[in-house]
Amino acid sequence: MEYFGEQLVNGVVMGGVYALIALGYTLIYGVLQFLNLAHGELYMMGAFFGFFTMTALGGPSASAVPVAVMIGIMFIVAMGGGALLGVAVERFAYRPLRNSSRLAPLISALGVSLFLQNAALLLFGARVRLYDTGQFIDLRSGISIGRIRIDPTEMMVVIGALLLMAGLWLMVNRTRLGRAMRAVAVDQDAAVMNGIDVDRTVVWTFAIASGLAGAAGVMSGLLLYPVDQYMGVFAGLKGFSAAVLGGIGSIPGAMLGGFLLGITEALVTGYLNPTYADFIAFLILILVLLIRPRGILGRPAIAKV
Amino acid sequence: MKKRLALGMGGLAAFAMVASGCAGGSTSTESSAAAASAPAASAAASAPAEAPVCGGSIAVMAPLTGGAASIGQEQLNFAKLAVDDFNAANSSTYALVESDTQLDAGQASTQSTSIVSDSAIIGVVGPAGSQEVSAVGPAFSEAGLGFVSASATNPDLTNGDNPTFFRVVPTDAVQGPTDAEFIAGTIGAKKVVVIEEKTDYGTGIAKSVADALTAAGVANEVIAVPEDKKSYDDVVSKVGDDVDVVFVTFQVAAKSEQVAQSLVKSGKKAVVFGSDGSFSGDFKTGGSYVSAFAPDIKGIPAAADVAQRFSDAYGEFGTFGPPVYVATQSILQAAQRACAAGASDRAGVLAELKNTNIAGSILGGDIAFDAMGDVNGAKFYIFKLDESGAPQLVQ
Amino acid sequence: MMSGSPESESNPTPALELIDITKRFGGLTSLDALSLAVAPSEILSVIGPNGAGKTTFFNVITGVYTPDEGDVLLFGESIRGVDPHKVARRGVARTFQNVRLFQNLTVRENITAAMYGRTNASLFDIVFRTPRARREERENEERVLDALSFFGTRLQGYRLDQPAYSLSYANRRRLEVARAMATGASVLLLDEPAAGMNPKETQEITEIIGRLRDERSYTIVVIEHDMHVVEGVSDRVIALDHGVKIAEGSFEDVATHPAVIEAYLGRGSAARK
Amino acid sequence: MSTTPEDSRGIGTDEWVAQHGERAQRGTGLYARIGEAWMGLPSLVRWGIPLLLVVLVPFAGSNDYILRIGINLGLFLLLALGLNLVVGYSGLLDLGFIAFYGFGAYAYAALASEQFGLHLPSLLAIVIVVVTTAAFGFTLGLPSRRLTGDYLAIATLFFGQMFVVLMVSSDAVQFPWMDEPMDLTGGANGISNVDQLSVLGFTFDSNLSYYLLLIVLVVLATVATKRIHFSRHGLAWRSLGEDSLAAQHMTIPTVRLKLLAFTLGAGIAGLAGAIFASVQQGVYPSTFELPLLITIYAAIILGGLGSIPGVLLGAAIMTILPELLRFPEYSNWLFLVVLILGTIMYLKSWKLVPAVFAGMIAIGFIANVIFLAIGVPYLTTAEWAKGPLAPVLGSWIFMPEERVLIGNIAFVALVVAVAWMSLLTRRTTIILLPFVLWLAIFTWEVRLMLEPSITRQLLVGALLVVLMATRPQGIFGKPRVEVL
Repeated sequence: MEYFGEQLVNGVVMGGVYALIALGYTLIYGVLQFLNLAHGELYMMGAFFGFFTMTALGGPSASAVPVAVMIGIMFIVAMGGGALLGVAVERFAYRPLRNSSRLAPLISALGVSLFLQNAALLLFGARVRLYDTGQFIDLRSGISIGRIRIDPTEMMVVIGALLLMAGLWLMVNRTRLGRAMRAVAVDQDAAVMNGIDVDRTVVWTFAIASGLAGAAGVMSGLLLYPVDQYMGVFAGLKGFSAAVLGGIGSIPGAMLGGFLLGITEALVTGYLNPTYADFIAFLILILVLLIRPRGILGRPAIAKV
Repeated sequence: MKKRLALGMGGLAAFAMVASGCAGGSTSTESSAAAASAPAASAAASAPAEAPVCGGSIAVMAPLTGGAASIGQEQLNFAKLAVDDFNAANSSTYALVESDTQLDAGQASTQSTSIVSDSAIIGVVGPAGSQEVSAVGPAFSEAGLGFVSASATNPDLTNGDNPTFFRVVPTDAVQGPTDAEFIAGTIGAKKVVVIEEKTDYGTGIAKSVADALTAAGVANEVIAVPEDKKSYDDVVSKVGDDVDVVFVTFQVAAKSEQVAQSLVKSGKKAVVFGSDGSFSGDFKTGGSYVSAFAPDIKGIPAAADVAQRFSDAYGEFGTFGPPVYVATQSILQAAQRACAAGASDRAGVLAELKNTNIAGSILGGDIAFDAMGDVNGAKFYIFKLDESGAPQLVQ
Repeated sequence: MMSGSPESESNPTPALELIDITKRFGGLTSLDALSLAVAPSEILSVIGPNGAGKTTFFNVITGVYTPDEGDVLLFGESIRGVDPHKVARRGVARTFQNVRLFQNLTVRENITAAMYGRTNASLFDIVFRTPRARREERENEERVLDALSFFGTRLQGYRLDQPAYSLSYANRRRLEVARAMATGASVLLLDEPAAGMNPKETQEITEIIGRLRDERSYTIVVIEHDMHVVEGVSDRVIALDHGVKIAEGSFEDVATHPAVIEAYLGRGSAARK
Repeated sequence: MSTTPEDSRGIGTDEWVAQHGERAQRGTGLYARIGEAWMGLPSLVRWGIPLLLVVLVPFAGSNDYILRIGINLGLFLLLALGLNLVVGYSGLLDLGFIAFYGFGAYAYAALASEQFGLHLPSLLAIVIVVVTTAAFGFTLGLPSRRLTGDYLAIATLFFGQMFVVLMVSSDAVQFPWMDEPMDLTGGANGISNVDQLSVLGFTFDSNLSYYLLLIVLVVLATVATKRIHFSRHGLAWRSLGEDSLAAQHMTIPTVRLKLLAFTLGAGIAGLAGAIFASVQQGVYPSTFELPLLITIYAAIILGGLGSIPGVLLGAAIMTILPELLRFPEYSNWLFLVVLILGTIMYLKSWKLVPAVFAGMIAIGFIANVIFLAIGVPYLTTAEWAKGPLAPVLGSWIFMPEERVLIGNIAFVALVVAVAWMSLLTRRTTIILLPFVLWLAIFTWEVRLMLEPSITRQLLVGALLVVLMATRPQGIFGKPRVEVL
């Protein structure tokens, strides 16, 4: 039972990271019905921004400011940088394609991914960077229940993910911007007629989603240490799977999907074989889609004849 | 109007031509990054007597972009350094040609035809992965083109199928037993977990270690993990409290560090033992072990200078780079000898490659190949990481 | 040139017959024990306020929905729960309320596509251009022109090779009818064929519907809001409200039926009180 | 019957509107005129000329590399034509397509190598491979009965991922009835020493033989696709891609046709996979990952979805361009030509073009003076520039000693400048253009030239974005209307 608890914690923690990435996918899909396949690259960039902020502040071991402040600044820089980059990508790669076929932005997104990965390679070099969280956070502190340990970074990831999700939910459901987003999601033309600036709403959507990706990048850096140019590819795939599993377009769905995916992986790793973790996770996804084609919390499509 | 149009077009085309011509020229002087200066090479090949300056192109096949770029870029930079050093010392004009394979055998196979078709190329450094070596083997042996890998360690590659293949690193068949013997003997482990990363590198070494451990009577369990796994907490949870050593076969040292930190965090007694892929500054948890096919090159007098200059120019490096320096050297020296003998074509270089003898290489010993293309007297060294993470030679 | 009422004709088997059809969506009963019969070469109009279940009625016939209770007979044979494409092959073709053409296919291709069920060339025939494939190609070509000739020159000439999306709205409606004809069906279900047309075009489509029956003996069921059309084409009219048939008979009978007036206006006026 | 439809035709506004699309497409200028002249030729000539050129390649001073690129292109074309049936026609976003290619390759390798000691005759092996791959495609197509659009895409994407995972990890499969785990796929090492094709005593053992084989196969596939395009099946596929519900009501058995598309597409991919395994004499799992899928999709979308010449051209671009960019001398050319042509196309004015380029040249010299004045250390011309223009080029492009650092700054500045410029009015953009052009060339020379492999990927990425932004429907694609 303790072993099960241990693996559950592992799964929930990794699920938090997936969920944060999934939120970005879901937000953009919810508003524009479009898969931003370059989202993983923004997460990668966020992780790098966080890393370089940390280095600029004196590195992991000799920080010029208190650790909490340093982490705060890392998050702010990564989220801000991610948001700016996301807005630029939207402006450049997606806006010209907003009314074209559904496949065009997909290819454009792949072009953006390729460009961002290699720009990172050019600018940052190929070397894998390490966050070295152990240098400034005592990983042996935190909560322990029997053998199950939850270290501070793990708590931070899970709580941070939940807070960001709650904030996002409130933003979408309780603010003017959120109303505008929902309006654009339903009908862009009608939104325009009701005085909503669609471009502005889309820009904000991208800014928020990409900011979340940046935050996820820093979190995964703190949690997992290594950061490289291609970390976005697989993380993006996982986040995207999580969003689909939960029901793409649904904010609680993204969260649920992320945690489910993380837990599935941890349990398959724990009880079966890690090589099959992805295989089984994907199998479950396909089965869920076959039973509920719009994901667990997704609303069924209304077929109008 | 039409006339102006034509004039404008003509002028621009001329500008484009001139500019790109000049720009093209600018690259070929960059001996490292640049394309081959083919005329020089063919001149050297056809008339060695009149042209005392030897030269030619050497292709570097490595994952320069894509998921393994951290390995490939390091390898490329070491090759650049080797060529620059050699040209400076011998006033030769050898140049490198980049060949990006992304660690994909399919791309490597296509690129092998490109390399074969470029007659200026007299030798190849790489490719990096064992499956890539299998994929390029047929084309290179048909063309009689020698290729020296600095990281392909699958023992099967030197079974005679690839007569023009050489490698400067020992195979898994050397590393596995060495590490297993140390784990069983010096560490005295009773129970070992082997984490096998599902890559051609990881699979080979894991199998060889596990077999050797079993032979030595040490209980062991192999846990296979996919290459793109991000978190290892769930794998570490599987490691029992009675396990003494976790042997890891990652290509990227940072992952070994992840496992080590995770073990520390969960308070398990097991220590991490990394295969040579983990020999890098990124793996630094005190008390861990790591094996390498060379003594730490920073501690070797012959290598200290190279290591220093590399760090100055390109920054930190790990385990896959330094052997490339030696691999490149072996081709350069072979080419130079072939050139002196008046046979600086592929056949000449290949013949001389077999006579390779680099005394006091930066890997610590002398480098020479046996009849199958494996490096002679291959030996593995084992390090223990001290509290600051610095490797201390223990065997 | 109105044909007699169906009852007077001595054809025992109706072209289309619904027996006690009930269709529910969750708690909502969209069709409630609906029974009706359409005689061959009859034009039946279905009217009713929005949400009366008219489109559901079409969807039940064409196999999009399987009714919860009751049966649908086509020339005496049940087509209940049969897949839409099989229903279409057995002779029921339809148009859609919100025109559903194959937008990026040309006019010619739109019509040829609908002949899938009438042709048999296999992929082998097509790739190797066997005599069968060539023969079918020629036949298709003739059928396309035949179906289009019904609409005059509007859809002919250069328009044949224009994508459907470039057509005017009225032409799209016409093309949809032509496409339905091309399936080889004998029963046409037209869902608001005159919606969005100007009076002149409405007049024209009314005539075309009449000619479809007179010249080609189609059995036609029309859903329509435009009472001019209903009056102009119908042999018989039924009125639906909340899935229940509230009136049936000639246009005059139904139009003046108190239940129908109430369904259209009553609740409105009641609300105003 | 007084008003015949002819009488009620009214004035020709309807016609004018209807022809608008055609007129807009027809276009004007040299490009369109060449296009029209080309389309005026008989189709045998139009298809024959490129075919002749392609056949002549190996006999006109070519080498194994060019043939190998040709082989890759041929395999790619087969894949693209197969995928076109599924995506271009039927509108089924099948992101697991590469799995069929991989499956075909692995199946062939299993049947014709030492892996299981089987060395089946090539024809038999290929038949088995195609049939099993087609069956696999049928199975994968089953979810398409329930899933549509993005959700089908996602489910198939996961299938594709599962395939790679399975291939990598099936090197030690423990069957309950066996004592030892069995190696099915060679794991990460793949299967090498796969037999080459051998048909009727002729062994395909050279790049030339495969090149010619693929030409034959691609021609056959193209002719077949062309015939299918306007046939009842082609139309049925295309209508279900347009509107599968309406298609159903038009006698089209959509489920069966979807499955048929999946099956046929998979069969073609399986054939391509088998040939690939035989060309390479080995199969390795890393080949069948996402990058290949991306390239194939880029090919069919870039050329214009559903258009046969578009598919062919798209595949050619995606195969040949990245290879050309491997050579610094070509990528240099391409960069400058694209830069200059792009500028001319943007300016659309013969007065502005010389002004802008003159400005660009002036800025170079000015920047050089400024850099010198503030004392940035630099490399001498002799150290980096060659050729007749070296002295001029040396004083036009300032080559700092810190190439990497300053080049990185220039790269970021360039990206920011281009992004920023897209927000400005045309007038301001034109004023800024000389500076940005100079910055682009400066960045290229100072930084990008140092890293040809990374630059290659950067250019491919940028090109995809730019091409999609300028022609979202693809090069040969017609503007389309989409109904969601």
